[in-house]
Amino acid sequence: MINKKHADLNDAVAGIEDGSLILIGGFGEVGNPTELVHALIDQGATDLTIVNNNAGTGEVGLAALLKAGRVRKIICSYPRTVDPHVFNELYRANRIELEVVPQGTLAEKIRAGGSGIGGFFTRTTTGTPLAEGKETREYEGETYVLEDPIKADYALVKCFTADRVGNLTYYKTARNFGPIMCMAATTTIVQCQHYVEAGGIDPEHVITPGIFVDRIAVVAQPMLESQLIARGVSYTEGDQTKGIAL
Amino acid sequence: MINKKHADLNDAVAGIEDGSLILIGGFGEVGNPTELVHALIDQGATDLTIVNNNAGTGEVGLAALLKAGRVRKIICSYPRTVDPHVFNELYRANRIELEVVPQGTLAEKIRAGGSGIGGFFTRTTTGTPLAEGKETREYEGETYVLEDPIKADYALVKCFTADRVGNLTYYKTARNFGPIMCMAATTTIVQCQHYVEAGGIDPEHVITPGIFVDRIAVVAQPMLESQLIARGVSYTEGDQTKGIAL
Amino acid sequence: MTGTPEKKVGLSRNQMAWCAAQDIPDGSMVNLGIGMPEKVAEYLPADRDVFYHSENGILGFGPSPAEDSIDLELINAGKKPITEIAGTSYFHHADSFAMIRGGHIDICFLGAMQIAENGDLANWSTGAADAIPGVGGAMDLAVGAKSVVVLTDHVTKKGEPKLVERCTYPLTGEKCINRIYSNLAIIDVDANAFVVQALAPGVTLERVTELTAGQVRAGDNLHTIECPEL
Amino acid sequence: MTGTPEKKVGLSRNQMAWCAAQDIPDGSMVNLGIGMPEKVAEYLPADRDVFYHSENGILGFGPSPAEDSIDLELINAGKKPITEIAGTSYFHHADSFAMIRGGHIDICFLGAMQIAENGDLANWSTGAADAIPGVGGAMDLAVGAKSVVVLTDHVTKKGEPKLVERCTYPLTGEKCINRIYSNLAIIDVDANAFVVQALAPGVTLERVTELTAGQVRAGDNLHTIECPEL
Repeated sequence: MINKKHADLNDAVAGIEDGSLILIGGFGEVGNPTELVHALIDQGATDLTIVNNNAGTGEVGLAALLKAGRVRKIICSYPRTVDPHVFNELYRANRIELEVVPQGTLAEKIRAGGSGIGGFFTRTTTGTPLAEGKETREYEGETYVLEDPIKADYALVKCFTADRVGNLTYYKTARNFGPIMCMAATTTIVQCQHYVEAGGIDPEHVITPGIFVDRIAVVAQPMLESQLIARGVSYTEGDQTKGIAL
Repeated sequence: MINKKHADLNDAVAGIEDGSLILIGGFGEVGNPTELVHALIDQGATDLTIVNNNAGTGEVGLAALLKAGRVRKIICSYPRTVDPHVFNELYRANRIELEVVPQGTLAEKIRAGGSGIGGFFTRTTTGTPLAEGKETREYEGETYVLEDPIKADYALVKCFTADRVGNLTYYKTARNFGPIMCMAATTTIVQCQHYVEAGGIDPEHVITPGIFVDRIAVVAQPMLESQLIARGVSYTEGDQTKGIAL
Repeated sequence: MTGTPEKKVGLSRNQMAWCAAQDIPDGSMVNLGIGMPEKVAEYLPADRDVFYHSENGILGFGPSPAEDSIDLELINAGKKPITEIAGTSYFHHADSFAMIRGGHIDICFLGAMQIAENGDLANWSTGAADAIPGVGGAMDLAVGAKSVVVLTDHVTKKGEPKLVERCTYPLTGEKCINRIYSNLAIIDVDANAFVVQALAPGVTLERVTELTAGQVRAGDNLHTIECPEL
Repeated sequence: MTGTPEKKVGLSRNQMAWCAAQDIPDGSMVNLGIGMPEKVAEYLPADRDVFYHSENGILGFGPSPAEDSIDLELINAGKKPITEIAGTSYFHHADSFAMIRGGHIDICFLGAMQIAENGDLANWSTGAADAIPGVGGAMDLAVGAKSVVVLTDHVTKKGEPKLVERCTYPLTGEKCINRIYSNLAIIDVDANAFVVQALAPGVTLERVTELTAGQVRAGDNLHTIECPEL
């Protein structure tokens, strides 16, 4: 029987290899799979390339992963969000590589990766430094830039409700990158707030069909980064098992 | 106040110009906006290019539009569906142009057209006659073919529920091409089975956001082609107002 | 190779579908093509939990409904009525073919007119001048599914080989076929040969070779198919 | 052009937002950028039904909620809390930017560091060697929205022109700006000139020309802005 639910967060992130390319959902703090990222810190994989819209806040979630020295490169649209001091320090010390991609192109590259599209032309970045060195082509008198897809080893995504076969729904603007990141990874790992039996989500209301999901861990009361930061949390390896951050 | 609901089908299709490129939803008979197509026959636009997965059945809906001599060219993945005699006769008499596009490429071309993508590479058709003359490129050792987007003047789409501002839901496998066709037309015209006030569709359950929809006509009891054919209907101009096909 | 008409030998169409069904791993996402492949679901072993995908926009569906509970707007790619199951989801065509092209479908079953020893598939057109072309989703499935499997009679109604050195009909996809279930044998396509893994009862490797127009060799574990009467 | 610091003249920031709001047609789909553009919604005339789009995945939203009804997971692109209205819809990032790039957004309001007389926009980076780059959705909005409108002070804090002959900062988009609401004037960008359509009370065309580093000309119907105290 198909059953994608794993025993816990640690089980769900087991086996992530050093050097992996990992998509992490979220826009600002909304939709970030913070508990999965903490489990990834404990799991120990390093030399990672991370795709996220931002580059982490405070010293929790993605910022904590950066602080733990696990990230070689980050691909994002906007690293300067609320309190990005961990990223800033690593970047200024040349200890992390940064690739800035416009937000819509980032989304489209991920969607292309998940959809078997080899590359696509977009007007976005034409005439800007981000188009330098890229192939271009004219469509209807406008210059378009060729962009490659992003295909990942893993995706870490936060959803609202998941069923046994991996069908997902999201909560309001926390949907953001979740559905497309689920599509673009060899192994997609989600944390859900609510877990239901197959059939517990109306087939018309499924946002991510189960085919795009591999592993599910239940986090019934996920925390937002701002809530952790307000409690003074600075996540370091093993805190999760000590119950500090959860 | 935004109000996309039109008085009736005729009002909804008013102004469609000769020579237009029109997307028509549906897979087989499911999801076909048959009543809108009949209104288009009465409206009179001709020299049309039609995009639909198939090429019409019997002498109703799209087949009736073909029979009325209004279609210069059809772009589809599979013209040979149930009883395609109208298309077959026109095609054999060289009175209609046919462009066959694989179903997934057809969907992706429409999605690209609606998404501001200039062109995309796909492995589909590599090594086949449908790739002849098309530019190719290697990705990870595989050959991909460059495909252009489809941008349309009009889309005719059948949905289940529509609200005042154009948010839509669909019914089961009648969703098929609807959501992407709504995206890819300058003017998107939908027929809905149920019409509700704004807010009548849960924001999490909206499939097509209202931004992609321009005009709505209510057809509370739409007919499937097979039902019309079983009644012996062969639609000709003006039947609608005579109450024959509706 | 022979053009002589002969009595049908080997597996029945139901038995071919049964053989294919036995080899579907538990938990697979499976696209069933139109025609003979649709039979495969009927013979899926009870211990397998498999989700069927249909390219018109549904994942997870059950068999045809009873006559009195048909929903005409709930159909598969063969335009036949199907049913919802626990875990069904609906989606639009672009997402459906993202599943296919993006490599998310584990197995797809297709019919074939010709399969070449390098894995090329022809199944959409004879290339005849007066034929009305139509390809549907076959080209997307051929390149996209992780494993592309053909169910086919080994020879045409006229007795001509369908397994050939090079396809003469227009291609559906290049080097895309992984496995063939014919009425004579179960055959893997391995770069440049048809590798016979199992033979229908009463069928010899020599007979398969005779009825095949490309390179044939025996698999390491060549055996006879054990299959119920169907 | 002058570098002399002077008392703030012309419109207040609230008045600039008010002016921009008066010109939004009924029924528009509007993307409000982060910062000053967020103020525009506050001054929308009561007779206009406008849907706001935020690129993080929502169409149709209302103002900030009361402190006690904030939902931290319902935010706009500026990461500020917003509210649902009748007709709200949610969607993922690829669909959200399909709306933007696909030309479905009628108007977007952006901030600017420099605007060139040909419509080029620079608003994401000074190009300084030690700056940490970050672009967000601005480049997509610049190419995608049907009308791209800038709200900006006419000169920098140091008194340097922001409306220039050619941008010296790295571009956000080429020839993309249609209109500018500055504290001094409402200006259309017409191929190769800044066309002044309306002047803030007490501001002359000569003064605008002086504080602009590109071609300036008067529109056919140049008039003085009538705007409430805000």
